[in-house]
Amino acid sequence: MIIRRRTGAALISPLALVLIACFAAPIILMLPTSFREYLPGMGITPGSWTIDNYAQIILDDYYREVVWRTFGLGLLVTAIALAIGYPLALMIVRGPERWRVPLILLVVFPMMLNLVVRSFGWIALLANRGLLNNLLIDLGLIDTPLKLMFNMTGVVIGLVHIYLPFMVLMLVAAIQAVPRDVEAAASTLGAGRIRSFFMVTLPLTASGILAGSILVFVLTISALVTPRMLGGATYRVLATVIYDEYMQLLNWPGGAALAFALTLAALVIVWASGRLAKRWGGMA
Amino acid sequence: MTLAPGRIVAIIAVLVVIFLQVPVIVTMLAAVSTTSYLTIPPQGLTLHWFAEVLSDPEYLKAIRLSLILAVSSTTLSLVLGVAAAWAIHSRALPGSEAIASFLMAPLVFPSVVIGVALLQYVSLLRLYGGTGVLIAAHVVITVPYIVRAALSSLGGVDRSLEEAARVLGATGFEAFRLVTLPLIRPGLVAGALFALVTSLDNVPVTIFLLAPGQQTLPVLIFSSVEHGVDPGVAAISTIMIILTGLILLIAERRTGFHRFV
Amino acid sequence: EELVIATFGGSFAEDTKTCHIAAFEKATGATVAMKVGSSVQHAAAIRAMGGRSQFDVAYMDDSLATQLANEKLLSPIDAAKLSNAADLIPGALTDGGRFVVFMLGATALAYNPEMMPEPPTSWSDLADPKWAGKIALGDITGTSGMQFLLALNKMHGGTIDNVDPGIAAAKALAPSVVTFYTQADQIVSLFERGEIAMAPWYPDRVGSAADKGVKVAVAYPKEGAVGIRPTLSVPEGAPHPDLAHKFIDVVLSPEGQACFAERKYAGPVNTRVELSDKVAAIVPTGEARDNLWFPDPQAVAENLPNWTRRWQREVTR
Amino acid sequence: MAKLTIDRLHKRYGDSDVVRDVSISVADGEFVSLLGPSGCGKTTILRMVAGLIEPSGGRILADDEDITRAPPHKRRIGLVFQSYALFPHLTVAENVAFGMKRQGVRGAELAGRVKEVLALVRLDHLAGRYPRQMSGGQQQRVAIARAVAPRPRMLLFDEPLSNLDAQLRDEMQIELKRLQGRLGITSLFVTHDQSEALSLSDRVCVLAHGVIQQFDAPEAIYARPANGFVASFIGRPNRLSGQVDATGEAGRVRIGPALTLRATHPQAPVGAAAEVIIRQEAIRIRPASASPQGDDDIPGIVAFRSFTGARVQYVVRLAGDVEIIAETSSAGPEAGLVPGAPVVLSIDPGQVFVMPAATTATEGAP
Amino acid sequence: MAKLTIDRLHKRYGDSDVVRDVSISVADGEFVSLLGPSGCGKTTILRMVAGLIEPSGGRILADDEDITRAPPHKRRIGLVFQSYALFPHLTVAENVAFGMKRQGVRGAELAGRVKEVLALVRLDHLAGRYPRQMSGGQQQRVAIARAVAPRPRMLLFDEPLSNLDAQLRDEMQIELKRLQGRLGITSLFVTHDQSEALSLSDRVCVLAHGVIQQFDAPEAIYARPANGFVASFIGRPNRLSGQVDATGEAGRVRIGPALTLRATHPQAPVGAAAEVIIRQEAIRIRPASASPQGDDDIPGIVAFRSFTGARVQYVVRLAGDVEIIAETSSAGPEAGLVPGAPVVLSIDPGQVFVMPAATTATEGAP
Ligand SMILES: Nc1ncnc2c1ncn2[C@@H]1O[C@H](COP(=O)(O)OP(=O)(O)OP(=O)(O)O)[C@@H](O)[C@H]1O
Ligand SMILES: Nc1ncnc2c1ncn2[C@@H]1O[C@H](COP(=O)(O)OP(=O)(O)OP(=O)(O)O)[C@@H](O)[C@H]1O
Ligand SMILES: [Mg+2]
Ligand SMILES: [Mg+2]
Repeated sequence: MIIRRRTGAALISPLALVLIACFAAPIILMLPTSFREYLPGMGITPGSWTIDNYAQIILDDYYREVVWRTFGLGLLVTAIALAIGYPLALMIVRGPERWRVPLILLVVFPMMLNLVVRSFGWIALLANRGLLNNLLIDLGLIDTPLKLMFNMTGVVIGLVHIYLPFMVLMLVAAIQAVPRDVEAAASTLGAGRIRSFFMVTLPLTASGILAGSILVFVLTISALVTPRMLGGATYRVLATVIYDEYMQLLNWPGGAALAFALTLAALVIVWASGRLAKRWGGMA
Repeated sequence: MTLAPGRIVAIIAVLVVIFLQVPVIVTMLAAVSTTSYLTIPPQGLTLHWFAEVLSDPEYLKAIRLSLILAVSSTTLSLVLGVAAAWAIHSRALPGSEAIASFLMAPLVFPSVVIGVALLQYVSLLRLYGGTGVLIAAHVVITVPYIVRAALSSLGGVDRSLEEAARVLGATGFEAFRLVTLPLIRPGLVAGALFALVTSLDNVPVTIFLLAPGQQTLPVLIFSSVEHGVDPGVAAISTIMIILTGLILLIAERRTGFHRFV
Repeated sequence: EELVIATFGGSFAEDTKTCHIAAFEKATGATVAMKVGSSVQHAAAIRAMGGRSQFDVAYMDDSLATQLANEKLLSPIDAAKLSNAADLIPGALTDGGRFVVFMLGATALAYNPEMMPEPPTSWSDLADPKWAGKIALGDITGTSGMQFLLALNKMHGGTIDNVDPGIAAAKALAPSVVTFYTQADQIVSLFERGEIAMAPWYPDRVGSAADKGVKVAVAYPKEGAVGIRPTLSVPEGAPHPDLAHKFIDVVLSPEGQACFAERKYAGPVNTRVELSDKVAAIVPTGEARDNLWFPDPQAVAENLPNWTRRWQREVTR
Repeated sequence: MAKLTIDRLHKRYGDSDVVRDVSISVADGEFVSLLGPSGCGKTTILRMVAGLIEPSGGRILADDEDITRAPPHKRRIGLVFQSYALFPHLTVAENVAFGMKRQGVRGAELAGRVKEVLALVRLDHLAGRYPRQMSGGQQQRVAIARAVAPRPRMLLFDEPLSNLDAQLRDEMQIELKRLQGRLGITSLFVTHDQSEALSLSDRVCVLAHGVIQQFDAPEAIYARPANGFVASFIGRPNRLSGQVDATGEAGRVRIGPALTLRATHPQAPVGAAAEVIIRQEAIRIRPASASPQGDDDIPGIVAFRSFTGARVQYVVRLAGDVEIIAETSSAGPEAGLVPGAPVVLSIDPGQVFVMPAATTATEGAP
Repeated sequence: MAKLTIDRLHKRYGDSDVVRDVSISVADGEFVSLLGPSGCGKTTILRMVAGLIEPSGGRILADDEDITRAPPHKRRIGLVFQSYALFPHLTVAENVAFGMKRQGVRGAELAGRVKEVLALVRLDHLAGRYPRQMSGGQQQRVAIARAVAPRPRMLLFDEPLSNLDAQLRDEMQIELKRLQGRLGITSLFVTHDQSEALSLSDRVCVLAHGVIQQFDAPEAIYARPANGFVASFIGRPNRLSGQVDATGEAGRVRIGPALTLRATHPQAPVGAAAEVIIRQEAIRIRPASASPQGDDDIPGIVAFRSFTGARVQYVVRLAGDVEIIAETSSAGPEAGLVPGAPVVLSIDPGQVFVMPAATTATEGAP
């Protein structure tokens, strides 16, 4: 009753129009392309239709590997960001008052670092002769440099660094919403600090965890620049494969098919995890 | 006192904050190197690169366009996104859930493909690139953050507050503006931050839609690294970070967003 | 009037301004707007604009240009409008062609002169166990990677239709490779930190990097470097085709070529250009130029997806 | 200021009817209370009148103008929310000023009226505070001030005094009543506290399960409950099960094997199972020794004593282990009885309500 | 189960002392209430005992074991929160089971005890619901059940019945008292409802501004208030300003120009300005015509009548325009007086509390 259906439609339609005109329409124009055949050197063959572009995603074991790797990477980065972001968020909300603003600023700062420049920073730090390896070798902790760059490790470090602030800010909001008295209640009922964290705080922040995780997951599986720069040629993910198909090979039909498949899969995962988390948080 | 995070949490938090700062520090160090290529640790100490960048009209132009794009698309996204989020939140429409999840699509869809598709589309419409198209494209890629942030902060606002305003004689819009909006503002700050960062960092969509002669900062950096980077890019990043820090401090003073972010 | 050129970024754009645009603007009174990007981005954009190009002139690799030419997205170059056409080296402009080669580059061997006082002489030096773990290769998504694969292939007796020997040789090299670089500047930092001794790379980039103080030099392998022919073209539907031809003519002029060679270490395609010694040591001239091998762009365009697929599956997996 | 007519108002959620054809008319300047167990639809009715919930049926008229579909901000009706619903980002004064500003009141007049209304609820010294800096009782008073300030033509109160302590509550009741009398604002008042409802209201409307049970003056409700529900809901009742032995003026009802009570006009036929409702305050208790036993005196033993300040409650065990609660003034001579003491009870037969067994559920839907 | 000793407990926030050197000792199995105006420090004391706030000074002993610094989960003290603090992600049964599970109770025993405790608070039929699906009163009962279930050695209640309606509240009071008696759990009970405090407690501790005013048995508190604050806080007082005319057994106090009251043992010297506190229920009201006037009868006129069900309140105007409130049973013959009727009041001089003018602030810190 607070707003009527007509008002609701009026409110949502500007955004809907923008999205339909500037996102849905161009993307739908691409949809037929994904069912076309691509002849290298000659271009997209007009007239003929095929589902090969989609079929190969499932049939070709290289694509399958990339798909699994991408989603695995998404899960891994999300899990790490959550695992190390939660304590930080907890510290921001529950730590000493005077730390709050500095901590938040320190979380936000790195977001402003240009992606490309940031990647160079990581290369300087993590390469075989980078600062870290040099330090470890000088300290005599290792003999041969650790391979931290141009492989999964590099990509994970880079992506966690980029998306951690997103996760932390979402978690801060969620933890803030947990009533202190509810945690206090757990402790008067005999739950120690750790137990009351796992039995009360964590479930009560489920929706925040979910929101942050979805965001990080979605951003990770569609990340392009960082995997390209820090993963090198040997660690390809869907976004880089799509980029290569589109840009290097001009194989738009194949690239478009991959893009649609990726989006569909991601949305399904997002939707499903939402249901799961709701159940966990007792909100079903 | 009893629920203060334990020592381990504090230690992890400090390590994580350090981890977050490492590339920032590296970049800042690289920006003062006297060498004409990026290197860490810096050799020598100079502010030459800052002067260089700040006197380079290309960079200034790119920064200007980037800021225009970021600010205008974030503002537009805020207006459109908050209105839509309000409608979704009020459940005034059928299928609100579906609409909300559809809004995530621009985040997942590979941005290169969005860029190419948009270019194809505007060419069909004979519009070509340019600031207007760029702003629209940036709205598309930033609005999901705003909608998410707005939806989650709206969820925390007591409905009866808006009702109270209505009963006190406020129209629906007044009630929103005077009561709901101030209450979700801190959440919107976080959403706007995400949007700004996304706009300021975007290459794949932007690069296809720039009109000839137009340049944004990330595209400029991206295309210059293909042909050799100098510490200038580090200098420009340092400038952006410091600028952001100042803006955030002011925003914090004005809205106290840290209480809610 | 405003001529739109889709060119490359960074110092390339700077040098284009100095060497070509200034002269062009002075000669015609028109202005030039640049759209910077990489070959692939320009190619994708031209494809996306589908014959309604907003670019007048596009800079692209020859294989991409060949591909787009096949798709009729580039319009034919009218040699009659180019006063310098006659002075060009053979192969730069074919009759009725849809693009013109404006410089010669190459994939040669870049090396660290401090680590290797003796310059490398052959592609096979990369396989020397002495340098295992100290070499980098380009990924196939970049020109140098693709060309190196073809060079290896040729050295091991393969043909453009059969790259099995090349793939096998690359696969054998893979374990000693620090990284398959995807961005030219990854290589700069690798050389700069002394992480690698040697990598297939472009002489012009080596020249620029060395100028900045990076410890790197170039050597032409005795098997012959692989030639790169960046092209200029006028996309279909370009708004100012005549001005575009005028611009191309400026780029091909002896002054334009010399200026670009001196600044950018671009191998000139105009036979009337005289080079300084410093530049001549880096760009493919004389014997090195004669030794250059140019794979057939048509064949490359047709086979690249296949090679990429095999490379990704067999070499870098 | 205005007459309110609620005409066959109905609200259904899914397939449950929460308010069923309720008709209430409130005269200009009248003060009417809605009384009923939790979940009986009180809040729902108020919210429909305020325009926050759309009725499923029926009409709402203010001064004969049909406002059933009018948007809330056009109704000029004040509402004090059960949960206060104060604006957390505004100070107390800004909260109070909110409604007046919407009416275009500005400057000195605004400041003056804010001050005046805050003085009314004793909060003028806290005008600059934010709601979160105030105790529950203080917040509740701000909510009242905010609703009253714009001088609406009608005021709806949803349990506005529930979080105040006894003294403040008494004071606020008197203030509210004075205010309402002075401004003559038609008022609809929801409370779960009967004595509040009875003392404040011109008329009381007792609801159960969304249906009006009785709508009458307070003393009529108390003295002549229309049905078992009202009888057992108003006052502090003893509820016993029994069987009717005789009807009419000299009715009798048997409770347990060994106890029979007189009850005028039982509402159930002879032999029927009945619910017997006797208010604690309708029972007089005396020490067994004190005075001669009358005909109707019922002997018993004090089982439990409870002191509540002004009153003392006794749980008295009667014949057949029937337990009944009686109360008396703590100032009187009967205040000092100890458990185990033999006592006699006398009960006015007119205050013994006998109803058929099924009609007296007191809890609404859970 | 355990003895609780609070020894010179102190809490300061910044530069305000919220609890000042409070010492309370609660015997094993005793039921003690904390009573006092809003903001006087009641919740703060409970939270310190539970271990949720660190005291600034003083000690807390459970059975002579010093628990001042023990973490809350080691104290075995149950707390019913003012705000319920139910676990929103757990069902009612899971909420109740939480504490028992921490003690290692499992399986059938757990289920049985959950059921038993829920039956106690009349919620066994809602075991599977989530807190948000329940009304305020139901949530409050879950909070009680959850605190009671693990059988702690002590129970702390922070206004546990404030959201229940009269009948449920009465029932729950009786249940709580029974439970506490049966299990013998030492209890500390905070309430703003005096009659609740007086009827439930073995002893009552009246606080103001963080300082104990009186700690005594309920009837002692009521009958012999230690100071003006207690006198005016307990019961429903009339508060008048006057001047002491005579002291001692035959004390007299003058109120306004034309009225003098008898008051045994005024606590102020002759001639001093005094606050005069007279409870409403200590005043007997009769129609002026009804009976012969006695010496101490005070004539007046009914100015206002208010019916609250069991009681009727009268505002009576006395000589010199002094207004005084008197109440009487609605069943008695004095219930029907109308405004304007001449009446006489008689007041027991022992119930007229006369205190020096300054000591009787009733509000705590705002
Ligand atoms: N949105 C809804 N959907 C379904 N049922 C509802 C809804 N809102 C209220 N109800 C039901 O309507 C009934 C009346 O609710 P209402 O809030 O009017 O009760 P109330 O009389 O104000 O009770 P209380 O004294 O507890 O405030 C309740 O049984 C409630 O469960
Ligand atoms: N964190 C705090 N900082 C400063 N003052 C506080 C803080 N917490 C409580 N107070 C003050 O301490 C005093 C006692 O608060 P407490 O909650 O104990 O009151 P209370 O007696 O429980 O009141 P109520 O009946 O309203 O619940 C109040 O005046 C309050 O303003
Ligand atoms: Mg209600
Ligand atoms: Mg309290």
